[in-house]
Amino acid sequence: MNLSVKIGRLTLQNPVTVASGTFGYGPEYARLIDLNQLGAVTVKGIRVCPVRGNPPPRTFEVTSGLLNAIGLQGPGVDAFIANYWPFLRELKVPTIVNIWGTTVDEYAEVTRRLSELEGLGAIEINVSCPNVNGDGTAFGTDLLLLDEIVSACRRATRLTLITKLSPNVSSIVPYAKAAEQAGSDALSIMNSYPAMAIDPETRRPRLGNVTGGLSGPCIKPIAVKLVFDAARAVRIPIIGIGGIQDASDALEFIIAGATAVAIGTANFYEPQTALRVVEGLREYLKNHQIDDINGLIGSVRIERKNSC
Amino acid sequence: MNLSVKIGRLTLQNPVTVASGTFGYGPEYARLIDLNQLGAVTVKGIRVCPVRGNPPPRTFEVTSGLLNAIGLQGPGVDAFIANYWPFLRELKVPTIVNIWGTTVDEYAEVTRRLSELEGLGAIEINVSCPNVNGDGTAFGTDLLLLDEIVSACRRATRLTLITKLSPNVSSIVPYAKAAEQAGSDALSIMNSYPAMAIDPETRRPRLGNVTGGLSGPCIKPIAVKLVFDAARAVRIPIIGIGGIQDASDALEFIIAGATAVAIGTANFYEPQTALRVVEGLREYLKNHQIDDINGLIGSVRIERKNSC
Amino acid sequence: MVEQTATIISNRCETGLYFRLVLHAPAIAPDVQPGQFVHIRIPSLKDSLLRRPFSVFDTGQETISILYKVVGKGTVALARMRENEDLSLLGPLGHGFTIPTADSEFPLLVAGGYGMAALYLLAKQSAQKGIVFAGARERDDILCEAEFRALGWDVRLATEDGSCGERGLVTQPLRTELERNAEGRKLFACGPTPMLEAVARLAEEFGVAAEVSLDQHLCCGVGACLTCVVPVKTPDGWEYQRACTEGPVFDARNILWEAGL
Amino acid sequence: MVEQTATIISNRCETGLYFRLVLHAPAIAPDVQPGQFVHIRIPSLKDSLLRRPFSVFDTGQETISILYKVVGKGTVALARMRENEDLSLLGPLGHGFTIPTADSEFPLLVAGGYGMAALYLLAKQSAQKGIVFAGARERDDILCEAEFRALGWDVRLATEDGSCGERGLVTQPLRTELERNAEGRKLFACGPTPMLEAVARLAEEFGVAAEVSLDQHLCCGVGACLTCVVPVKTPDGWEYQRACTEGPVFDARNILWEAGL
Ligand SMILES: Cc1cc2nc3c(=O)[nH]c(=O)nc-3n(C[C@H](O)[C@H](O)[C@H](O)COP(=O)(O)OP(=O)(O)OC[C@H]3O[C@@H](n4cnc5c(N)ncnc54)[C@H](O)[C@@H]3O)c2cc1C
Ligand SMILES: Cc1cc2nc3c(=O)[nH]c(=O)nc-3n(C[C@H](O)[C@H](O)[C@H](O)COP(=O)(O)OP(=O)(O)OC[C@H]3O[C@@H](n4cnc5c(N)ncnc54)[C@H](O)[C@@H]3O)c2cc1C
Ligand SMILES: Cc1cc2nc3c(=O)[nH]c(=O)nc-3n(C[C@H](O)[C@H](O)[C@H](O)COP(=O)(O)O)c2cc1C
Ligand SMILES: Cc1cc2nc3c(=O)[nH]c(=O)nc-3n(C[C@H](O)[C@H](O)[C@H](O)COP(=O)(O)O)c2cc1C
Ligand code: FES
Ligand code: FES
Repeated sequence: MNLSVKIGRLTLQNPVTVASGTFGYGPEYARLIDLNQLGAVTVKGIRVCPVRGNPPPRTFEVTSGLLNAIGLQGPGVDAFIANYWPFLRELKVPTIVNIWGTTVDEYAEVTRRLSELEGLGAIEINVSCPNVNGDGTAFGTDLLLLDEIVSACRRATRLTLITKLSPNVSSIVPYAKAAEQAGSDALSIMNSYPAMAIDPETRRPRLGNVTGGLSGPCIKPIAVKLVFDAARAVRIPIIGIGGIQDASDALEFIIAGATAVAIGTANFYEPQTALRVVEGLREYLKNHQIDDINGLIGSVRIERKNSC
Repeated sequence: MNLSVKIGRLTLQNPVTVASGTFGYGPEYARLIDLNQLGAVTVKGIRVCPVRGNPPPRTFEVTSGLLNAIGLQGPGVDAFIANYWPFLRELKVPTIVNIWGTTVDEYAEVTRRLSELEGLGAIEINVSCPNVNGDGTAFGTDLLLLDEIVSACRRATRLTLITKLSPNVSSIVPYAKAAEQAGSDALSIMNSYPAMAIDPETRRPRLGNVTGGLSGPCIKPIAVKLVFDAARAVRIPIIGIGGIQDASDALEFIIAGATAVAIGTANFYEPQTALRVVEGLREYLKNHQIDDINGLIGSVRIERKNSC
Repeated sequence: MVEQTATIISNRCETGLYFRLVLHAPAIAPDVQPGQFVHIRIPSLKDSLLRRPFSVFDTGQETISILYKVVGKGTVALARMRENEDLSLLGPLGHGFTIPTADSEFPLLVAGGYGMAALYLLAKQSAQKGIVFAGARERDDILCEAEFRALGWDVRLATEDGSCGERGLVTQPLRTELERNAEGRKLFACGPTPMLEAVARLAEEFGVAAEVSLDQHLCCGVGACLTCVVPVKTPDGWEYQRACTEGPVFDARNILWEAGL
Repeated sequence: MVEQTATIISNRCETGLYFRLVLHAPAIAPDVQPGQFVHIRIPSLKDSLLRRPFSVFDTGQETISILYKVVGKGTVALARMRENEDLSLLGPLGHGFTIPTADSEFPLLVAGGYGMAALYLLAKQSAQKGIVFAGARERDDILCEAEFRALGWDVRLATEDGSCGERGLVTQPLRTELERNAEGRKLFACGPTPMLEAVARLAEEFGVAAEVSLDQHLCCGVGACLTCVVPVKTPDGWEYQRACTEGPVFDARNILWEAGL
C-alpha cells in the first residue's frame, strides 16, 4: 500500500502535515507525538525580522471553531535558523517553512535566506494572512500582487514553493492559476477566514485585534469547495486545509482534489490528530482495497442528475 | 422601552425577522409560532415563473451548520400572489418578499408585479444565491451587475428595497456602497456561503447540486464581520443574518451595526427561536437599562491597544 | 401540529439495534394519524443541529411510543437517554395512510425494517384485519411481530438469510399472495425506497392501489425548507412535492420513480 | 508532558460552586511540580473545542486532584461527569513555583479564588511552613483552609463581605504582615490579575521577591499557538512570553503590568 505523495520535488511518506501556526516550530509537540511519522512538519510564519504580534486576547473559542489574531508573532528568520533549524534538520521528515512579509522584497529576502539551509523541504508563501492589516485584506486577494510575490520568491529559490491562498475571494480559480503561472509548485488551501465576535456584555470585540481568522471544523465545507474548484483549474498539487479532525475529513479533501492535507486547529485540542489521520487513511485504503492513495486524489464522482 | 426600528420606510415593531427560504411563505410555521409577534415575515425567493429546483439531496447536516442547494424551488410570482398573499396580507406585521431572476429584466418584472400588492412591506433582492449557476458565482459578486439589478428594481417600485448581499467577496464594502448608491433602502447581510461536502464511502457529493450554501452557527463569526465592515461604509440600515440562535447572537450583530436581524437555519430545529430572541432582547435592554434598541446599533467599543 | 417538551417514560432496547421509546406527550398523542411522524431534537447532539424524524408506533391517551434503530450519531445519542429526561418534539407531522374501513379494500401491509413501526397504528385502527408482510435481513430485524398477531392480523415473514419465515425479499410472499388473489385488495408499505419501488411495480402489475411511506431525509419537517422533495406526476408533467407535508405517504402510482429519489 | 486518558475516581461538590475532581492519571501524577497545570478535554462539549486548564491541587502516587469552580459551559459539563468516566489530559504543563528550601526566604502565599488550589502543592512541598493569605468574596469561596492548617501553615483570611476573617481584600492582611516584617520573605501568589498586580506592587514597595501565577486564557497549552502571551521586560524593552510555557508562574518584577494583560 502506498501512502506517499509528491508536492513539487518533495516526497512525503504520507499525505498528512500540520498547518502553519498551529504547531509552533516543531519542538512544542515533539513530546506528545512522534514527528517522524508525519508527512512533513510545517512551521509558523517567519518574517525577515522578529515580530511581536497582536495584543491579547489573541484567540476566542466560537461554535465548532476558533477565532485567532496572533499577529504572526515570530522570532524572525535569523533566530529561527539559530534556534529551531538544528532541531528540524535532525528530523527524518521534511520541514516546510511558512513565510510572509509586508513587501515583495521581504518575501524574496526571507526566501533567499531559507534557501541557504541544506535539507529544507519547502517554502510555503503565506499571502493570505487576514490579521496584519487593519481591514483584514491581504496580498492574497489581489491578483497582481500575488503574481509579484510568487514570481519574486520563485526567482529567489530552487526549493519547492507552495503558495497558501486566501479563501477570501469570489472565486479561487484565477488566484490558483496565477500562483501556478508564477511558478508555484503547489498550493495550500485554505487559510483562516476573516471573522469577528463581540461580547454583548462589554460590547467589546473578543479579540485584541478586533477581527481575526476563523478556523476549525466550522469552515471545513468552505475549504472542501475551494479545493474542489482549484483542483479542476490547475495541474499542481494542492494541500487541503480547514477543520480536519479525522481521516474521513481528510478523505473529503483528497477526493475533492487535494494531494495532501494539513491538520490545523485540531492540534490544539487533540495533538494526536495528524497521526490518527494517517492511521485512518491506511485503514480506508485497506477496506476499499486501494493500493495507492494517489488513485483517490480528485476522484469525486459527479453525476449531474437531469431531473430539472 | 422601544424595540421598534426602521428599515427604509418600513417600521418593524421589533428588530427580528426570519431569513428568506427558511420560513416558507408564512403558513408553514403559523401553527407553531405567532407570526404577529415577529418584526416582519420574510418569504422564500420568488421568480417571475415557477421553478422546480435542484435534484435531491438538497440539504446536508454539517458540523454546527447546514449545507443547502434547494435551487430556489418556488411557485412563481402569480401563484405566490394567488396562494399566499391573501394569508400574508391579513397579518398584523409586514411581509418582505425575497425575489430573484436570471436576467436584470426578470428582477425588474417581479418587482413590478409585487408592487401592485397593497400593503406589501418590502422587497428583498437576492443577488447572492450561490446555487443556481454551476460554479456558484452570482450577480452579487459583480459590481456592475449589482448596480444594474438594484437600479432596475429601484425604477420598478416605490416600496422599500432591501439588497441581500453575497458574502463571497474579498471586501463587502464596495458592494454595500454600490447597492446604496443604486437606491437600495437597506442591506441584508449575509446569504449562505458557497461550500461542499463529500461522502468518502461513495465519493459522491452530499448534495444533488454538487455544491451548495453553508448556513447556521458555523458562519456567524463571518457574518458579524461583514455586518461590521458594511455598517462603517454605508448609512442605510442593515439586516444581520447568519447563524443566529439566541438573543446574545442577535446582539452581536446589532452591536456590530445591524438595525435588525433575521433568523434562518435555527427555525428548522427550534421554531421558537425568533420569538425567544425578541424576548431576550427585551430582557437585555431591561438589565442594561437601555430605553431604546436604536441606541445599541453599531455601538461596538473599539479601543485599539497600542502595545506593539 | 405543536411543539412539545416530552418527558421520557422509558427507553429500552427491544431487539438487536432497535429501541422502544415511550414519551409523555399529551399535546401530540390524541391527534396522531397512522403514518404520521414526530420530529425530535436530541439535545446532547449539539454540533448536529437537525431534528430526527420517527414514525409514531403507537399512542396512548397521553403518550406516544416510537421504535427506532440505532444507525448514526442521533440515534446513538437517543439510545443513551434515560427516564425523566426531556426531548423537544414537533408533531404530529405529515400526511398519513388512509385507514381501511369496513367496506374499503382488504389491507395488505408491507414492511421493511422500521416500516413495521410506521404501520402498526394503521393495523390497529383498520376496520379490517388484513395481512402484514414483514421483511428483514435477519430474525433480529423483525419488529413487533407479536403485537401485530395480538391485533388479530396474519403475519408473513421473510428474511434474507432465511433465519425466520421465507428466505428472500418480502416482495416474494407478497407476490405469491397477489397471484393467489389480488382483487379488492390494497397495499400499504413502508420501508427502504427500493422495496417501495418494487411494491409499486407489483401494485401496477396486479392492478391494485398502493400507498407508500417514503423515507426521505428531512430538515424542517414542516414544509418550509423544501429539502424532502419527491417527484410526483401532475397533469402536465411532474413536480417536486414535500415528503414531510404532502407525504410521507403517497399514492404509489403518482410517484415518478424513474426521476430518482 | 504526556497525553493521558484519565479515569474519574470522584467528582464532588466541595463548597458552593467549587468541585473536587480526583483522577487516576499515573503517567502525569509523579511529575507534577507546584504551580503546574493539566489541560482537560471535556468530551460532552462537542461544539466547544478547546481544552480547559486547571492547576493541579494535589497529587497521589497515581492520582491527581483539582479544585474547580463552575463558571461556564466547560465547568458545567465537567461537574456533570461521574465516576469511571474518562477525560483526556495533557500534563503536567507550564513552569511552576520555586519550592522554598530550608534556607530560602520565608514563604508568604497569597490566594484569591481558585488560587488556593494552585498553591496547595507548593505549601505541601515547601521546606518551611509559612503563612497563607486567602481572600474571597464570601465564606463559601474560601477553599481548603483546613488542608493548609493540617500542613501546619498559618492561614489568614479576608472576605469582601466580612463573613469570615478580615473584611476587605486579601492584600490588606498581607500589607499588615509586610509592614510588621518584610525582610527575608518572599511572596507566591495566584488569583485574579488585579490581585496579582496589587501583590506585585506590594512586593516592590517592600523590596521582596514575588512569584505570580497568571490566569490567562489558553488555547493549546503547550506553547504552539501563542495565544496566552504576557508582556515580559527584556534588556532592550519587552516581549510577549507564553503563560502556558514560560509561565503561568512569572517573577512579578519582570511583568510589564502597564501593557495590559
Ligand atoms: C418520515 C420518517 C419516519 C421515520 N420513522 C422511523 C422510525 O419509526 N424508526 C426508525 O428507526 N427510523 C425512522 N426513520 C429514519 C430515521 O429518521 C433515521 O434513522 C434517523 O434520522 C437517523 O439519525 P442518526 O442521527 O442516527 O443518523 P445519521 O446518519 O448520523 O444522521 C445524519 C442525518 O441524516 C438523516 N438520516 C439518516 N438516516 C436517515 C433515514 N433513513 N431517513 C431519513 N433521514 C435519515 C438524519 O435525520 C440526519 O439529518 C424515519 C424517517 C422518516 C423520514
Ligand atoms: C493556568 C491556569 C490554571 C487554572 N487553574 C484553575 C483551577 O485550579 N481551578 C479553577 O476553578 N479554575 C482554574 N483556571 C481557570 C479555568 O481554566 C476556567 O475557569 C475554565 O477554563 C472555564 O471554562 P468554562 O468552559 O467553564 O468557561 P467559559 O467561560 O465557557 O469558557 C470559555 C473559554 O474561556 C476560557 N476561560 C474562561 N474563564 C477562564 C479563566 N478564568 N482563565 C482562563 N481561561 C478561561 C475557557 O478555557 C474557554 O476556552 C485556571 C486557568 C489557568 C490559565
Ligand atoms: C492560531 C493560528 C495561527 C496561525 N498562523 C498561521 C501562520 O503563521 N501562517 C499561515 O499561513 N497560516 C496560519 N494559520 C492558518 C492555519 O495554518 C490554517 O490554514 C487554518 O487554521 C485553517 O485550518 P484549520 O481549520 O485546520 O485550523 C494559523 C491558524 C491559527 C488557528
Ligand atoms: C434551505 C435554505 C433556503 C434558502 N433560500 C433562500 C432564498 O430563497 N433566498 C435568499 O435570499 N436566501 C435564502 N437562504 C439564505 C438564508 O436566507 C440566510 O441568508 C442564510 O441561511 C444564513 O442565515 P442562517 O445561518 O441563519 O441560516 C436560504 C437558506 C437555507 C438554509
Ligand atoms: S423537510 Fe423541510 S420541507 Fe420537508
Ligand atoms: S496556549 Fe498556546 S502558546 Fe500558550
